[in-house]
Amino acid sequence: MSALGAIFTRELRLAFAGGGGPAGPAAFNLAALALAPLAIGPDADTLQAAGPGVIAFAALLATLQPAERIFSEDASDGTLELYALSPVGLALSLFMKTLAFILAVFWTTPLLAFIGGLAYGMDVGSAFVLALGLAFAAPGLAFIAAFAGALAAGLKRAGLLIALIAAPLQVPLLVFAAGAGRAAMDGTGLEGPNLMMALAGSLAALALAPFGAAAALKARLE
Amino acid sequence: MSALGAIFTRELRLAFAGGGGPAGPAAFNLAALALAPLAIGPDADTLQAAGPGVIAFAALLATLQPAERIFSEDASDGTLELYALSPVGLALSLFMKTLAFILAVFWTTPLLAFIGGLAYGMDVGSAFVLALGLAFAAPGLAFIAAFAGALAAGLKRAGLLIALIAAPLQVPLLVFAAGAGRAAMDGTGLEGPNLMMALAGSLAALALAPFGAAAALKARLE
Amino acid sequence: MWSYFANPERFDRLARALIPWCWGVAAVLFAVGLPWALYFSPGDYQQSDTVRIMYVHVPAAWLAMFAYAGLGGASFVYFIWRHNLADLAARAIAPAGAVFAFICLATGSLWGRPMWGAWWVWDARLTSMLVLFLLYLGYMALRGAIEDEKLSARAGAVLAMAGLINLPVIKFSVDWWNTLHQGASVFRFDGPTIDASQLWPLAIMALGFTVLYLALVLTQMRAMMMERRAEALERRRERRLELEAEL
Amino acid sequence: MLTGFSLNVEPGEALVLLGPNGSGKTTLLRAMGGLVRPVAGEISLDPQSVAFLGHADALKPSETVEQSLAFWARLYGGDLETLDQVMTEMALAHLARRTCGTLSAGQKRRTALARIALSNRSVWLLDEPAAPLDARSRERLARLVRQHCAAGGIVIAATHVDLGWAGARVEDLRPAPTKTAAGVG
Amino acid sequence: MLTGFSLNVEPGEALVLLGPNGSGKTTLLRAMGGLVRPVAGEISLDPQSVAFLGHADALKPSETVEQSLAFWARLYGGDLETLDQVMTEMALAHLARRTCGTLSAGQKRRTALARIALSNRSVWLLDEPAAPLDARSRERLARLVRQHCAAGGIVIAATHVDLGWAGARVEDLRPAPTKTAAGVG
Ligand code: HEM
Ligand SMILES: Nc1ncnc2c1ncn2[C@@H]1O[C@H](COP(=O)(O)OP(=O)(O)OP(=O)(O)O)[C@@H](O)[C@H]1O
Ligand SMILES: Nc1ncnc2c1ncn2[C@@H]1O[C@H](COP(=O)(O)OP(=O)(O)OP(=O)(O)O)[C@@H](O)[C@H]1O
Ligand SMILES: [Mg+2]
Ligand SMILES: [Mg+2]
Repeated sequence: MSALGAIFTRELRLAFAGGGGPAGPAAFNLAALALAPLAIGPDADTLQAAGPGVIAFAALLATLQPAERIFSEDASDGTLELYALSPVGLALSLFMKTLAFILAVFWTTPLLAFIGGLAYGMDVGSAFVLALGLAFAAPGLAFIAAFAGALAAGLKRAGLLIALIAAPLQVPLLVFAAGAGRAAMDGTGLEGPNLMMALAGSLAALALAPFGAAAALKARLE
Repeated sequence: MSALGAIFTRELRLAFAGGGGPAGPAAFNLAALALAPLAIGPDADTLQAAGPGVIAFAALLATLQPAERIFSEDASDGTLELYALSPVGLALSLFMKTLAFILAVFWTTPLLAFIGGLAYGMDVGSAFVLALGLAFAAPGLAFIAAFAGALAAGLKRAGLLIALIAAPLQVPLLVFAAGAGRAAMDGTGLEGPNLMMALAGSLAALALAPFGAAAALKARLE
Repeated sequence: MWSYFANPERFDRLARALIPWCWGVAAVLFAVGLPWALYFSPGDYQQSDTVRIMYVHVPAAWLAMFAYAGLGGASFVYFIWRHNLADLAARAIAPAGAVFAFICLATGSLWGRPMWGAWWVWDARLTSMLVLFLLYLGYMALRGAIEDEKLSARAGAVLAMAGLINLPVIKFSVDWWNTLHQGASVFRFDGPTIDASQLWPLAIMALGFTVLYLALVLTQMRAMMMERRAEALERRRERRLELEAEL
Repeated sequence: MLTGFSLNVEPGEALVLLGPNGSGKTTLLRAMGGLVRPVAGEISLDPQSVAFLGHADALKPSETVEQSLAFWARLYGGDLETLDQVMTEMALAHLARRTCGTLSAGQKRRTALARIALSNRSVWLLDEPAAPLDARSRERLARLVRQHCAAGGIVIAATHVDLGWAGARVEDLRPAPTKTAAGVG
Repeated sequence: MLTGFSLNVEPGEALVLLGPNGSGKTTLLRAMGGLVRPVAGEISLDPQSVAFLGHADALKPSETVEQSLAFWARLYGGDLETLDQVMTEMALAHLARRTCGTLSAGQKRRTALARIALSNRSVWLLDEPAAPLDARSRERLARLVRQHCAAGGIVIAATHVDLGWAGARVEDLRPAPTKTAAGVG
């Protein structure tokens, strides 16, 4: 097994063993989906109209929650130094780590979006489009959250900093994912472009965020 | 100055110096308010109908964010032991600490609710009622979050645990605060009872949560 | 050129010379521009006197965006060349930019009430300005949260540059978002074609805001430099006391 | 963990706990402070007479050395008049206005020890008090302990390094297969 | 912080850094590992030849001792064949399947040292390697260091406790008012 593979499998194992895998964020996502109607009120039309937005918003919030932990532990327990001095280097190590983390933790997001869509009164087709949109957007959202997590690693109130830093950067992905679901629901025929844009945004985040994260953490080491 | 006063002023100082006072949660609250319409879409009617709910929900989320930090730092750096062995004892120390923290951090919540209400298209009167509802509910929401924070202090994924523990307990406060705003907006005349219930719930949380938190942290020490 | 001004001494001399001028020129420009804009310029035939908000609102909007470009640029310079002055500039620019963004939001919302009957509309332009304001807040929060100065500078630079990349993206995506929803009551601003009688005061106000911005940033930078020097003195005092304790 | 152990400490006594890694020193000290319940056995020591120093220093990065010491002294009913004197004794006077986040490992430990000295408590429980300290600071600690014992106090410290406490009783913990009963009075 | 300092270490040499608290040992070690940029001066040492042990042990509470050691050995290109042998040398064999979160302070440090021994790097930078170790574990560490130096490796350690490394060079850091230039080769 290559060094990259070793990092990947180890971080996968740590994400499941130490953090419980997808259980935490999924539960948070579910809680957000359950609370929102209580806040918004029981009116069915309002709920349906707000549905795709609320679901995409809940998914975004769920990516913010674990972001604090991704790197702050490594920063405080000295693991970061070990990765930085390893032959693989910091940037690649963190890329593999983040990839493993996201795979372990966020594979439930589209599932929850589909179920949530049905619960909020969307038809099966639109709920599926929404779920697809979030399947495309979730990795990007999570990578941006990880970037913010790298910037805030080990700081006080890291959770808040992360939200504040990541939210503006996540806006486009949020807009497109929710837009795809809403377009399908309203029959405007614009779900295709929205899905494409979500995918493109996600790929861009995937390509750029690890370097940002590595730069931020390297700054911390120096 | 009494010992209790000393704890209060110290924790106030720490909340402002180390954590930036209300800046973090306020910014988070603002970000949540700004992102939700991006997800929900620009339709003015939907936004207005969902407004009070989204605003109360954003306030709730803002109380969850710092909850993790309230005690986990004290747990890991040994401060908890010192408070436990002090003449004041753990429960009272934590009560003062939480009070100081909430005062330092959450005084902006009603302000943001008012501004948010206007931004979501509520009239000035209803926005004011909503802000009043959150002024009543916020201390209770924050105390419940602090209790959850105590239970999760120092654990992995504490943020998620907190959300899961606190969210169900916070539901009544959320419903009444949002309900007051919605009642004022819809002219149902039910804002009075809703406000009273929010206040009552908040006071109950204020009376009960500190003991729960102290018990949880004491269990952790042993 | 960078290394020429990167010398703190030289910059300090330059700044000390410039700062009074900046404040003075800004004061003169406002003394001319404000009465002209708020009193002497004609009201609009559609918007009557509310149009006067424009003379504050539009320059503030421009400067908020201009300042973010400055923040990103200074951060880039710091990140590549590690000139401390660039970091100082970035730290000084952020609050100024945030204030301009806030002024733009506040005046826009005051203007929106009479014009659209709502304090706020979730329109592309407004939302992107709000996101810009959030970027400023995030930057300042991050800087404030990191105690170590060098660390804070580097992390802040990374964030500011990331936000820079995202700035046009926000614009585009929000355009997308708008055009996607025909059903929405999207506000269309077919504003008054600007007439010379309005253009002049607007130009003067914009210039005034720009010079004010310069004055704010330079003053702030000098203040921070002096703070740094005071800290260095404190360190030296500490060392002396420590050596004395050793003896 | 720790079994077959009985301990009786008299006022004025300093006790050094030795023992190999994993022999249960940390666990014992925490039990004596009432911070963990002993698995078996009993501990007769009022937690209100204890000043405890664990592995962690309990310093807040944003607080200055002086602020931190003054706060804990006030909370524990210590004598604020002696603050300056204790800071000088622990060579902290020149760091009084530094925030704790910027201190080196040994400087942090010295601050934590000054807090103990200002606590006005009779029983000091110290877990590895000297590990990051240099020779001079260890002397300072030894002087502090000597003064405390001379005033009738009790000091119990777990350590692997030589503390250089003349006259201290040494207790070596080694696992043995009987019941725990630690009493301090 | 640290000024007027020049250092040259030959292969096969063990160097012990002494110096009062706050004299800059931690800072110097981190600079040698390329983990901080020196304020002034230069360091000629390839980070890819360094194995670093800081104040923290870099252990994950949920990982077992064996999993952790195996992972880092693989990442650093160490010899997995010697894993069992190194664990025995550091008295970790009986803890191999314990999760790191349940270890005592000294047991954690031993695990971190075993990781260094398995790293296949020639320069070992150790910050306070022995503070929480008991006497036997210190001997084990000294043996490890002796073997490494005999094989042409370099060991640089900052410490306040006596490491008992026979034949090691000792360098005392004390502030002096000139420029830094540390070269290791
Ligand atoms: C809170 C609400 C508002 C915000 C955040 C806002 C934001 C902005 C921004 C960012 C610009 C600069 C655009 C650019 O130069 O590219 C701008 C320009 C402008 N705004 Fe607003 N605006 C708001 C409300 C209004 C209202 C209510 C009006 C009038 C009905 C208005 C009229 C204008 C005009 C005339 C310009 C100049 C356009 C030009 O460059 O030709 N704004 N605003
Ligand atoms: N949660 C746990 N589960 C299982 N064993 C534990 C747990 N916590 C501690 N131990 C074990 O209990 C024993 C005593 O631990 P303790 O920390 O008290 O030792 P110590 O004497 O302080 O050692 P050191 O000198 O290394 O600090 C050790 O063998 C340790 O591995
Ligand atoms: N962020 C900082 N700001 C100001 N001074 C600092 C900062 N970090 C460290 N120092 C100071 O730099 C000096 C060197 O610190 P360093 O941690 O390298 O010392 P050390 O030799 O490792 O000490 P110890 O033996 O106590 O671990 C100390 O005086 C410390 O207070
Ligand atoms: Mg121990
Ligand atoms: Mg050190």
